[in-house]
Amino acid sequence: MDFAFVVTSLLKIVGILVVILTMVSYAVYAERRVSAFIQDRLGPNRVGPAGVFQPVADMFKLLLKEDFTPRAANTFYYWLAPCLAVMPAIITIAVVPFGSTLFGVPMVIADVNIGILFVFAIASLGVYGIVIGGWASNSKYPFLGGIRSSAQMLSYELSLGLAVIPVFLLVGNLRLTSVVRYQIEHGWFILPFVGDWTNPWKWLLAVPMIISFLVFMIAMFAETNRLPFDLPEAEQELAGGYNTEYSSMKFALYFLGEYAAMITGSAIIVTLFFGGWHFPGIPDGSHGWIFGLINIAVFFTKVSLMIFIFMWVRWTLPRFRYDQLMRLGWLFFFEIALVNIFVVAAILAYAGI
Amino acid sequence: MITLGDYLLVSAILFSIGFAGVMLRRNLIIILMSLELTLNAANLSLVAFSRFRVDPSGLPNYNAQVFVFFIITVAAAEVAVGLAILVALFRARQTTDVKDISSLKF
Amino acid sequence: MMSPFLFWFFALMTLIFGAAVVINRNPVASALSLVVSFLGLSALFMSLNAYFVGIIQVLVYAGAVMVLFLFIIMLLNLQAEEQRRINTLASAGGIGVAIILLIQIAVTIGRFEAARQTFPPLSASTTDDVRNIGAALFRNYNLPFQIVGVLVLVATVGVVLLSKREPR
Amino acid sequence: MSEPSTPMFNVQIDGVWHQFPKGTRVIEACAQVGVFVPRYCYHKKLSSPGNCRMCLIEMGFPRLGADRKPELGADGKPIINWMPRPQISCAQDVSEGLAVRTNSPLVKECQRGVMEFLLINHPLDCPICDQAGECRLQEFSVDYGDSKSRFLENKVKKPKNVQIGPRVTLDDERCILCSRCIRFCQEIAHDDVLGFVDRGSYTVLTAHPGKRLENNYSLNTVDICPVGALTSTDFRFKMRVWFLKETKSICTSCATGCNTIIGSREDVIYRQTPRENDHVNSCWMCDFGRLNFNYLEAESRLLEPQIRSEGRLVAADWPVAIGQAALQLKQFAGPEIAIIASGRMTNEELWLTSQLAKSLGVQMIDIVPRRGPGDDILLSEDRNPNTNGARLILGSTSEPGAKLIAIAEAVKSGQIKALVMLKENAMHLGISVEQLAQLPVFIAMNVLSHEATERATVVLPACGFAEKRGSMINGKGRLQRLNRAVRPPGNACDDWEILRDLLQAIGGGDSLPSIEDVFRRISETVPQFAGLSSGDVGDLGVHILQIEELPPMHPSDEENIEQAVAIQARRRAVRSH
Amino acid sequence: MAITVPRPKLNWRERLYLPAIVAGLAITFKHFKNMLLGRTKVTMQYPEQKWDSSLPDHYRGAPALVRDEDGRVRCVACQLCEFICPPRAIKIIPGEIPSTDRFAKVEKYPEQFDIDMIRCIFCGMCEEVCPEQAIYLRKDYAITGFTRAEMVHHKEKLLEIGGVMHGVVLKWNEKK
Repeated sequence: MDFAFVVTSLLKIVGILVVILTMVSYAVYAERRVSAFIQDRLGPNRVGPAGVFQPVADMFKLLLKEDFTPRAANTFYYWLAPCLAVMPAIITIAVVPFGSTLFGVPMVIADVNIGILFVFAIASLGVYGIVIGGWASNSKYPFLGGIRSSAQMLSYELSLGLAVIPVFLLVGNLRLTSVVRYQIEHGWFILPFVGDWTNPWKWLLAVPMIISFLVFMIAMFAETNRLPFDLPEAEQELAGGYNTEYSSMKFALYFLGEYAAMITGSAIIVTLFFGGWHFPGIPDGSHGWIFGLINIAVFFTKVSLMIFIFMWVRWTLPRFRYDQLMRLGWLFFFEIALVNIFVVAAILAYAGI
Repeated sequence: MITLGDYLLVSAILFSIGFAGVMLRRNLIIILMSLELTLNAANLSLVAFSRFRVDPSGLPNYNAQVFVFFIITVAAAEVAVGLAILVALFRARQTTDVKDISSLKF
Repeated sequence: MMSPFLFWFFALMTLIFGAAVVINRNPVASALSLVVSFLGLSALFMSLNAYFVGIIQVLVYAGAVMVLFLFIIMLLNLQAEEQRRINTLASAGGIGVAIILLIQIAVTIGRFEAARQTFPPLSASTTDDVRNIGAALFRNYNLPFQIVGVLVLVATVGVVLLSKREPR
Repeated sequence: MSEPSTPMFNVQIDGVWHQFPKGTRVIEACAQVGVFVPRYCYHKKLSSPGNCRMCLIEMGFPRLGADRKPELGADGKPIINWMPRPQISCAQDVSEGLAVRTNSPLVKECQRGVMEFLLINHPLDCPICDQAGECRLQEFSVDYGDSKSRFLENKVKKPKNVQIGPRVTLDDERCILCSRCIRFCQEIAHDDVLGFVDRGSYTVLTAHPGKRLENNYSLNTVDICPVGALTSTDFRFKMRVWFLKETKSICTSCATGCNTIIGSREDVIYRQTPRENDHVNSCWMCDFGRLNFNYLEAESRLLEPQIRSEGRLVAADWPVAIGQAALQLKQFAGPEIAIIASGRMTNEELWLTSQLAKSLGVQMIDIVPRRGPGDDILLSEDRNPNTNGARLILGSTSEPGAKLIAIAEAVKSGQIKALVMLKENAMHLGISVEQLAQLPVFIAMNVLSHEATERATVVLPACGFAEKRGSMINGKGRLQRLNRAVRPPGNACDDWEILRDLLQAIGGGDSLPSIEDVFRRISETVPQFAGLSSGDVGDLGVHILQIEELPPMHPSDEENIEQAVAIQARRRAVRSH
Repeated sequence: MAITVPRPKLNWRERLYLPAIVAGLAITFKHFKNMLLGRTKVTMQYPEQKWDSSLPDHYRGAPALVRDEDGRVRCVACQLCEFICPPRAIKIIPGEIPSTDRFAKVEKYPEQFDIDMIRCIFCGMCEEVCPEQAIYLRKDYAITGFTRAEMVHHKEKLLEIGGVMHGVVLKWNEKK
């Protein structure tokens, strides 16, 4: 292992951590503003110009609040759970290429050959934070939230995995950088006909790819516990669900985990379907460091837009009922994703793309 | 350096732990978990052998890894069936203790 | 290959948490120990250049199987076992059998010549082992693969049948 | 039932025939069958002047035919000849064949008219008036009066805020001239000081020239005043009556043991009023007992248990204080210890004290007698409320107080090393402060601190009469109950609990979780209590000692008396065995 | 008895839900966009803007004691408000007016009159029950304090909020 690799990797880790944590706190702020705007309100606008320092105030508030542990709680797991909720979401970002190259250094922390599997594997660990938190609180509503969460994760992970198989059928590689490179050459997966306008197969391919995207995105909503699938924390039914008994920084960690998972999910969606850091007409980082920076900016702009969609959906759709959620996952998304794979495979076989 | 034997030893210890778990514990859930441990001990041996036997192409022998793949699949199916039986049993008997499930028929 | 330090670290993690599965009285604690044990095992797999198997290990075991375990434990609301009087003789017997088994295997490994050798270096990159395993799976082991598929299908049907409540 | 010699009369009330003994007043007859006739001037313990006219009813007799038999109407019932004018029901006794209508249109018209007249000069300032909430004028105005006034002229101005006595304030504007207070002073208190002067609308109530309403029963006029004219200077404008929590209890200022209602709010006692009990106090009580509750909030109230440490009294926890007291007492043998108990303690406390004496082997135990001038109305010469209880439970052969001189001498001579002083002041026995201070062990349980408690080695703050439960035996041998109206301030503790804990710390006595258990133990050990449980005592108490003849029976209390007589008969039978 | 609500039969287009979801998203986005462009601004910037001028007549703000035209505290300490107050926020200690006072006929006045504004629920029952028309719910709503003790309005504060009430029934003139 050469020294330069270690240094650049560390720099990338620190950089991405700072960016993600900042994004998390500002995602909370953005969520409040977006929700307010959708409801014709203003949202937080007092702390600093247009309320931009609200996250800082929130952070201090959460840090200074009383940290309360219920007497009946299982203390060790009660403390462990919030950490488990945050870690997977942040680890996952390691394999996502967030830019082309900068000074010749690839802008991805770990370019592993099993990229998407790594994402799924680590993301699926996120459920432990919620389940253990709900269980260790030793309180009925958090417990119900934990049980719901475990069942929900199991149901939607399948659809999540099946939905991206068409993408990798096309790419022929699980490496996320390969996915991006393929999209640069052949057009984004959400619009596979771009650049090859005359090919009718590419137009036909767009249909399963859009279905694939929709299923993946919806499964991602469920995976990140976002509305309309936020059953584990359904305030109206479960009084806050798994984090009911949490307060202060432990509660904040859950919050952090949820938003970090949302950012990671958005980053993966962008990488898989929207060409990652690529934007037509902008060259990659090998043409100069300024383009490298622009690539990174493009990536995060796309992620931000995706986050906006997450929020937009949250403040539009009502929550699913638990049985509806199960039925949707097992009887609809699972099947449609499965059929989708065969459709894409057939198109690939016949069109020879 | 780490030898093949080290991996095999770890695998053996893991297997013994799982084996002891199956023998000692009375809770069906824990017994199922211990079974998983033994299966994974086998997996470790297989992967170690796979890596040890390098093919002429310069790659590990993937036959063993395919085996591991099958074992994981079958184990997952086994867990699903096992837990389903467990739930059915619990509904009927309100217990998961093997000591309490001693009659042949109920 | 990874350094001996990392190997022993992950090996001990696997073994200690594996033992914790058996020792813990609380089923939830057992399940969580098993998750950690599997994570260590996965790291050992990766140390053997088996990235695909390693990640599948996490994905299937830690991500799905153990969540299912936890779900069942919580659904049935299994509490920590009460301290029953341990049947010393039976326990000693069980542990004894396990230790005897371990000694046997250890002796066998000790007599095994190849066990003392280190792993030979790989001349090709294993970064594409997903493709290689896939090729092996679908070319050489296609029939077993199909059979496993049928098995999983049968298991699914069985689970559905087993967990269905009889309509009253 | 009533004696057979009393003739019974048939009386028809609102269409239903009833039987009443001769001499029953019509208003009482109506009340006995559940028909309430409004009244202001009538009071069942006083004479009937018939001057308020509120109790007007229609009366009549059956029409008699030529054969001197009542004529029957079409429905087979006698036809009543109604008198053309309404009559007052309070001054009329029942007679054979009397018929009464209490809710006919004429009666209602009369009641409305009387109410309107009464309200002409009465100020409409119920928000201010202290009587609001228990004011008869207010109540009857709602029940029988009109909702608005037709009176446009100016009201007559009369003197307000007149101090007619040291404890009573008079507001003449509110007076409706019912004369209850005048008759009370004449007939019950035998102190004829009140009267009406001037005529017509200008009639006012006043004290006779040169006299004041200052007898010991003056506050009873406040109780019987149906409106807010006579008010207690002590209670006036302190608290609205609807806030008061009413607790049935007894007065502990003398051996009579008048039944009372303690009115308290949020642990503050605001007033004490008599409760009707014809065996003890009729409807009255003396001013002395009634106002004797303010000491519970005195500055000198003991709030914390204290133990003497390095010459100073320091606050301590209860277990520490009790443990210290027990430790100190156990240093000495029985003959070196003396207990001065009090006739103000309840039976339960006295029993625990006797157990304490028994387990310590103490012989020197007595209560302090307390005497004052009595009168022949209610106030007793014996000012200890429970002398009889002490006599029974402490089981001494001599009269209470006989051993006190010996105790005092023994303390002075140094023969007594440890003194337990329960709710008394040893200095009254002639023991000086210095002698108390020299005692190695001096345990004082009291409500208020005084010079003697300041010399104590252990101070145990106790409860006053309104803060504890228990039972007492009054001068006539009637067992009555005290109830807790307010919680004790600070860390003060129920006396019986202090004594029980002390008893247990010394090593005697077993667990007594509630005061009912203590009572049960008394009933097991003291023959006069045999067969009684604390539930049997009831609100009105039971006679357990035959000290005097039972007072004359009252019809409403027959059952209680029968019960008491039966219990006594049984007890006599037990004792004769 | 449970009521069964019949579910509407949906055709295949409706069963797809996607058009409905898209329509919903469009609606919310329209609101977002309008708000972003400042078209539908309905939030009032509270401490700077206040709606005091548009408070309705029946607005129930802080309860307060009033004086009559003679400057006398109308309250006679009858304690009816203390009695009726559902959260028991009111505490009154009555006092006696000395006979030398101009209004000695009133006899009684509140020596202490405390309303615990932490407890007050602005129900207006005290105003309704008051026989002397002495307590009114005024339009003050911003009642804040740093301590609990600060949140207890004493008599002086209540009179300051209440001010003088004109045109109510004058009970304590000579006629009565």
